Amino acid sequence: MAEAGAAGPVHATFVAANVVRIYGEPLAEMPTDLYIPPDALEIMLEAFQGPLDLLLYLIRRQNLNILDIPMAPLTRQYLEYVDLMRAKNLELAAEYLVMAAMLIEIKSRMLLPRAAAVVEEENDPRAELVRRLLEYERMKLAAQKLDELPQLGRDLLAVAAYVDRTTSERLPDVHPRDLAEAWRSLLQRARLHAHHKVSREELSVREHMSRILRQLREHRVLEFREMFDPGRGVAVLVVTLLALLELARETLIEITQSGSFAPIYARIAHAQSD
Amino acid sequence: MLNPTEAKRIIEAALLASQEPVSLAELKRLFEDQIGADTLRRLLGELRDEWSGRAIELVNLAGGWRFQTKPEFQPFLERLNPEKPPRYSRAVMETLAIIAYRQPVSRGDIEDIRGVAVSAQIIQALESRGWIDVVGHRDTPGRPALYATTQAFLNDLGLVSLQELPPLEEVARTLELEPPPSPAQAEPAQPAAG
Amino acid sequence: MLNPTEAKRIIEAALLASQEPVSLAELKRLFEDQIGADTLRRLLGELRDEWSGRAIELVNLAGGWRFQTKPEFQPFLERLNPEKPPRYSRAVMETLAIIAYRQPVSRGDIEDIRGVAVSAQIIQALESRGWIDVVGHRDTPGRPALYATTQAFLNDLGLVSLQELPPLEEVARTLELEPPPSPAQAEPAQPAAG
Repeated sequence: MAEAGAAGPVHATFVAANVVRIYGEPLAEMPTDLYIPPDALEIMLEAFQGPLDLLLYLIRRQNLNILDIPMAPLTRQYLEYVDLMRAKNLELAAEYLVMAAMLIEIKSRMLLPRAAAVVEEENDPRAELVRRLLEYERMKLAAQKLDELPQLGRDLLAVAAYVDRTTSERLPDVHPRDLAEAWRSLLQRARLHAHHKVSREELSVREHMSRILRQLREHRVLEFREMFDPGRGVAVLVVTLLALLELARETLIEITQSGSFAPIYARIAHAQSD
Repeated sequence: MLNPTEAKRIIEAALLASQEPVSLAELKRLFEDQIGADTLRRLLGELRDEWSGRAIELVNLAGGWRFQTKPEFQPFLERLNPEKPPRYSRAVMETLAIIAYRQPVSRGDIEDIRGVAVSAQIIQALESRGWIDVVGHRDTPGRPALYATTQAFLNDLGLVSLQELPPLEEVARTLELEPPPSPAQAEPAQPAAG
Repeated sequence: MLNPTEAKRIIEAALLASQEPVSLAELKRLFEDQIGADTLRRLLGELRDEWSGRAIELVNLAGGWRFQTKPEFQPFLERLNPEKPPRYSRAVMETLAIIAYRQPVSRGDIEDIRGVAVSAQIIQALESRGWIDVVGHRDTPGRPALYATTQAFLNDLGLVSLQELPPLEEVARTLELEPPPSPAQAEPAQPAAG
């Protein structure tokens, strides 16, 4: 039978992990017949996943059609194993005893005379066992195939180029309305009064105050005229003047004129001491 | 607007920088949805071809696209990281197979098929690997948890979907060689039944 | 024996699959010390050149060699994994608001308005962001620095000028602190915040 040959390497593969030794000599393959030396039994049992696995092995080794299991020899062999286990005082998993009972039950039922008309496929006492064996074998082979698939971490690695985040540290985004919100919370907390009210017009003066201070920081001294840009319209001229006056009032700049109609100069207050 | 070569370079960088598969939807986000799915798929195909001669390949998995080393180069790469990940035992792999092919299943279902008790460690090993998770509970006494495989399971085994699992049919066919025994044969077939 | 191209493909795979920089000694182990350091360095140099046109580059760091994304492609990659944008603390935002609306102001002015001390870190955070700078010093004891917002501040907030900042008249009105300003009050009639 073809599948018997196919089943052979299955055992060989899995057993290779725990080497079976007989009289100290490693046993490369599973025994080819049903005789298992007592020394090897314990290790061999560890190689089986349970009674279904052992049963499957026995059936496969005898080149039997799984759908036509001869119950008597199978049951006998199985019970021999159970005896051996008992003789060796091996911890006998309950599952093995259940399986032995099941085999004996099937065997006894098959010995009973039956009326031919009643016997159908599903009444075959072996049917349930066959179904379980088939399903187990299917899953056992599937497990082997799954194990053969290339596995991440074992057979291949995922790549992971380093992502350089240091150069692009994420900075908080600020929306203009966040600023208004911050101001609102300030007001609420401090109950600030009139002088903290800021209008668009005042803001424009304040913006020009900063601009003029920047200019003066760069040039130290500027002639009054240089600070005005008529090209930007009358409104800007007015605001610039207001900014200069405000800066002078806050003594942030000094405005000097040596005489009437002489040029007017603006410089940062006490800039010379810097 | 980016030209296709630039777009490909950016896709390549994004995929090379990500350990997890990157989905088409995520790749679209890379370009603020300015590049359509069809174009992306074409670029990914080109990229895969460009990489074909190397030790790293671009593969399409359940979770999206991922660059990964080719298994045949693993012997070299293992020299860098001598600690090999543990191979899963037969018990773990059989449990995984049952969950993969028969999902959703309870621990009891798995025990029925394997014929032995399934230890909590086995389930736990698969859960902590992220390969299985609880997808529900069966409405029977004790409300046993029902397990199924995850997308990470597919990704880690190089699969796009469960349909790509190795087929089971083959196994079944080799076993159904002969008709079930006829009633007449039932007894004579077992001469040793004493 | 491997030819140089094969060796390069393996080095490339090892570097791309490693999270950490890989040292020359480790790379030698990749080939069981069959390839010398000089040859490895040459191969690494070639590899770096081969990658130069891409969005990922091969760099030599103290700990070894590493593939990393080029900074200019970072904005694309960030779209894939959008980090939650950090937020400035209330203290920073209030300080910025005071500087924006009341500039030029000293740290003392800010403290007067906020009613609490302003830490150096707050000023420093805004300065290093390039949003504020010192535009002068007040002619008072200690000559305190006067802060103003910069062009970068306007650019980053998408404003053409400070006048585009939300007007605060409504704020005052909702708080019923004072009547809405009449058009006649267009002039900055208010005395500066001292």
